[in-house]
Amino acid sequence: MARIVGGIATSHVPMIGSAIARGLQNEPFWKPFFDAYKPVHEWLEAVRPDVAVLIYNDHGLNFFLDKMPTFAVGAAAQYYNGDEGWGLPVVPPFPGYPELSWHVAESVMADEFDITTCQEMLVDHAFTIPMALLWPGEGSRAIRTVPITVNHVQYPLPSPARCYKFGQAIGRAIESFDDDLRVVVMGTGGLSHQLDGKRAGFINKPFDLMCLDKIVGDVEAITRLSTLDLVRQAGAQGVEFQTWLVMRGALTGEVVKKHSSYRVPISNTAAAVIVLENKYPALAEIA
Amino acid sequence: MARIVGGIATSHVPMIGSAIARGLQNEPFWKPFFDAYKPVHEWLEAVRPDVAVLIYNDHGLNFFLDKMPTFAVGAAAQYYNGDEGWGLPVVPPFPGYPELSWHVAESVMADEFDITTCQEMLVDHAFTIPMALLWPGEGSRAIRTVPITVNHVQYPLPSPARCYKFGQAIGRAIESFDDDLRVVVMGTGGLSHQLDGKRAGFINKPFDLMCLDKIVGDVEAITRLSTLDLVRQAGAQGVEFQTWLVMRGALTGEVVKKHSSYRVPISNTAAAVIVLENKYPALAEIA
Amino acid sequence: MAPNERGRDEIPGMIIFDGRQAMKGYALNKMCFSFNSQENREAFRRDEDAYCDKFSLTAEQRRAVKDRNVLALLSAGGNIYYLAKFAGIFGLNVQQIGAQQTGMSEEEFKAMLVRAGGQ
Amino acid sequence: MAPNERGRDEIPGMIIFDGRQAMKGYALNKMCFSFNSQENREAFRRDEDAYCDKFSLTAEQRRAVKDRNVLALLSAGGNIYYLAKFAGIFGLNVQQIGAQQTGMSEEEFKAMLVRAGGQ
Ligand SMILES: [Fe+3]
Ligand SMILES: [Fe+3]
Repeated sequence: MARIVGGIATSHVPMIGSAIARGLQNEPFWKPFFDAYKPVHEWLEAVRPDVAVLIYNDHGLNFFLDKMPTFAVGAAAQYYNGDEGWGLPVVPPFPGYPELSWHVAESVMADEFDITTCQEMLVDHAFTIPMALLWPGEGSRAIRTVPITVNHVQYPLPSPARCYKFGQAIGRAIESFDDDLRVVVMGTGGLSHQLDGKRAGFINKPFDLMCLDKIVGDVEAITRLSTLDLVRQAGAQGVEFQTWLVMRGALTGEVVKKHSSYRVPISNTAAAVIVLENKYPALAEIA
Repeated sequence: MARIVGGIATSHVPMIGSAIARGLQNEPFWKPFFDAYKPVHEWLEAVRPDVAVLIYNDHGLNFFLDKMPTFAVGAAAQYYNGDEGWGLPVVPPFPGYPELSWHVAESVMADEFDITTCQEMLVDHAFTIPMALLWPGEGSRAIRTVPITVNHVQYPLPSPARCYKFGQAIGRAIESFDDDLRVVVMGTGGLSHQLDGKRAGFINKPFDLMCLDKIVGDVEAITRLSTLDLVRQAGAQGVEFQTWLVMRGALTGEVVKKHSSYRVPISNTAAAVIVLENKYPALAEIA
Repeated sequence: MAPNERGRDEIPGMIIFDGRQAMKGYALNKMCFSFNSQENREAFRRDEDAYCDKFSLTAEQRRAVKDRNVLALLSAGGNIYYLAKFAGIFGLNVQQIGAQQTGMSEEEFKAMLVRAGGQ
Repeated sequence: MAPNERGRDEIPGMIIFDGRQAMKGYALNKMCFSFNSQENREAFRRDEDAYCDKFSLTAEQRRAVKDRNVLALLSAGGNIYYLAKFAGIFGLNVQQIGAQQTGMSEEEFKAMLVRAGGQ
């Protein structure tokens, strides 16, 4: 049976992608940021996941307003990156795991989530940058992936509570997959930031720190909020925190925080990363 | 406030479309079939709907497997028909009602249905033929429409129970729309038929007659079934009956059957039409 | 296995188009979906092999396409809704497709449907 | 009004991109979405007016496009995720876009972000 070894959430700011593309990881501005991922690499080496189920929001690469799904599940053998229009270099494709994708699709549909399935899906920076951060270099193509998107472009968006429940359904789906696999669940985006309007540049550090705290042991404090509460508190693009809620929903009730880091600003954004481990007595058994 | 005046479900067999295109309505084979729609026209003249919310399944015109939504809500000002590849003439576009579409989208999302919104949407024969049957000639462009699709192409499909609940959410959505409107809800497809495999040509008249009966006063007898039960009993394409369940869900608990007709075969299909009226004391008030 | 998947292989004479078929048939279905366009139907008619190359069909799919064999197309992962567009190129209607799949003549197939109406 | 719609107009300095904006902005957003392709970005650069014609932009949208005015583009129904692709044509990054919208210099805008981190 598949086991979820834990969850990771990380920001996916495009500027991180260009820093990687230009090899700036050791420049004074960037070094502390990239160093914060070293404990994540160590954790990943310890838990050795076979698959990453990666929840993110598409920023207008794969989806347009003609067909805008609330939740979409990728079901392809390969996921290609594409030109997003503002200069980030296109990276090579990532291997998928269509059998697991279809199992997740079947299972969450049985749980009454009305997903869109995608047998082709271009993955944007919100997928590729977290992959590059967690598995620098070749490593990010040695792990198989299931990309899952949450709509943050066109309102109505799903509520934080619905996102969390979707995560719970994904968790049940993964853990009922027959193959012996170690799965890491990822959420990407956030924390507080706003790109559009006179409110551009909005950041809310106290709210972010509250979220980083509550996501560990009191997630209902956040799922109680409405989408609009999130916009108010975290900025228009701060709603990306919903991908963190999906990730968190996929974990068991109790988790251990293994690592977290918070840094403001990276580009316009409060950047953060967190590693949560499922409290599994079973983890040792599949070691 | 908008009021649902009732619901209509009808088959959408392509051959009906070519009969209309070729003007065969009075030919011996077709006359009884088309005559069965006269009571429907009379009912429509009596209730005078302003809007049709039309639930159907796309047959590979608007959606492909790269982005296959479980439930999609059209939100365009115009809906164009398109070439489906096997010879049905392309008909002129239908006027939409984007304000109502967005209201439905907001409302069903608040009820935890994870829809896909479509600001462009090609409507196929499952939309155009029922429109032509109900409003022959120019009439079908005098009424505004909200097309809503249910996936019947790629499994997992939604269950009959989920479809019925989706209909209930659509009903609540319509009835909470601020404008004074009379709305007819339509479901299109079915009844029993199967196009693919050695089982092609499968028809189950007793099951169809049961459905035509139970949809009026005992819909739970059908929503209890699984999707696979529907396939077994009604054939692979008989699952289109799910669009009838969405329509029925949008009506109030109690309905009156105003008309129904059943005819086998039209092409490979058991063709049927039914008119259900909501038991509204309020109907007279908005007359 | 999710509860909704149980029993899918147990209905005789048909294949449920789920993920297993989808994985097998994507190239074929993508080609057939392209036949919504007149231009593409003509391109196929002009040079069938080149058109199949463009979509990287498997050997099994090419064979089934060449043979216009609906059952073989289905077992190679084809979905009936997209295959209908392929059949449209040859002007085949659903009765003719039904007859081919059931091994009946078109008249026999139609007669079977008429009998079903008289149950 | 559905419960999730309440209060959307009450957050100062921003527009929630819901159906109202979507209805207004479809042509503009469709044009901006097309800028995912290098070829289309070049076509726009070559003949801006012809490119706007192709997507039937409204007069308000054309004005905002001509002025590279992000606030005006937003109020004409533009969605920030698609507008970012338009901004990409001119090599504008999100700080420069932020500075333009808030009426700050780029340095002032960046300093504001740094201050937010020290809260
Ligand atoms: Fe983002
Ligand atoms: Fe149909």
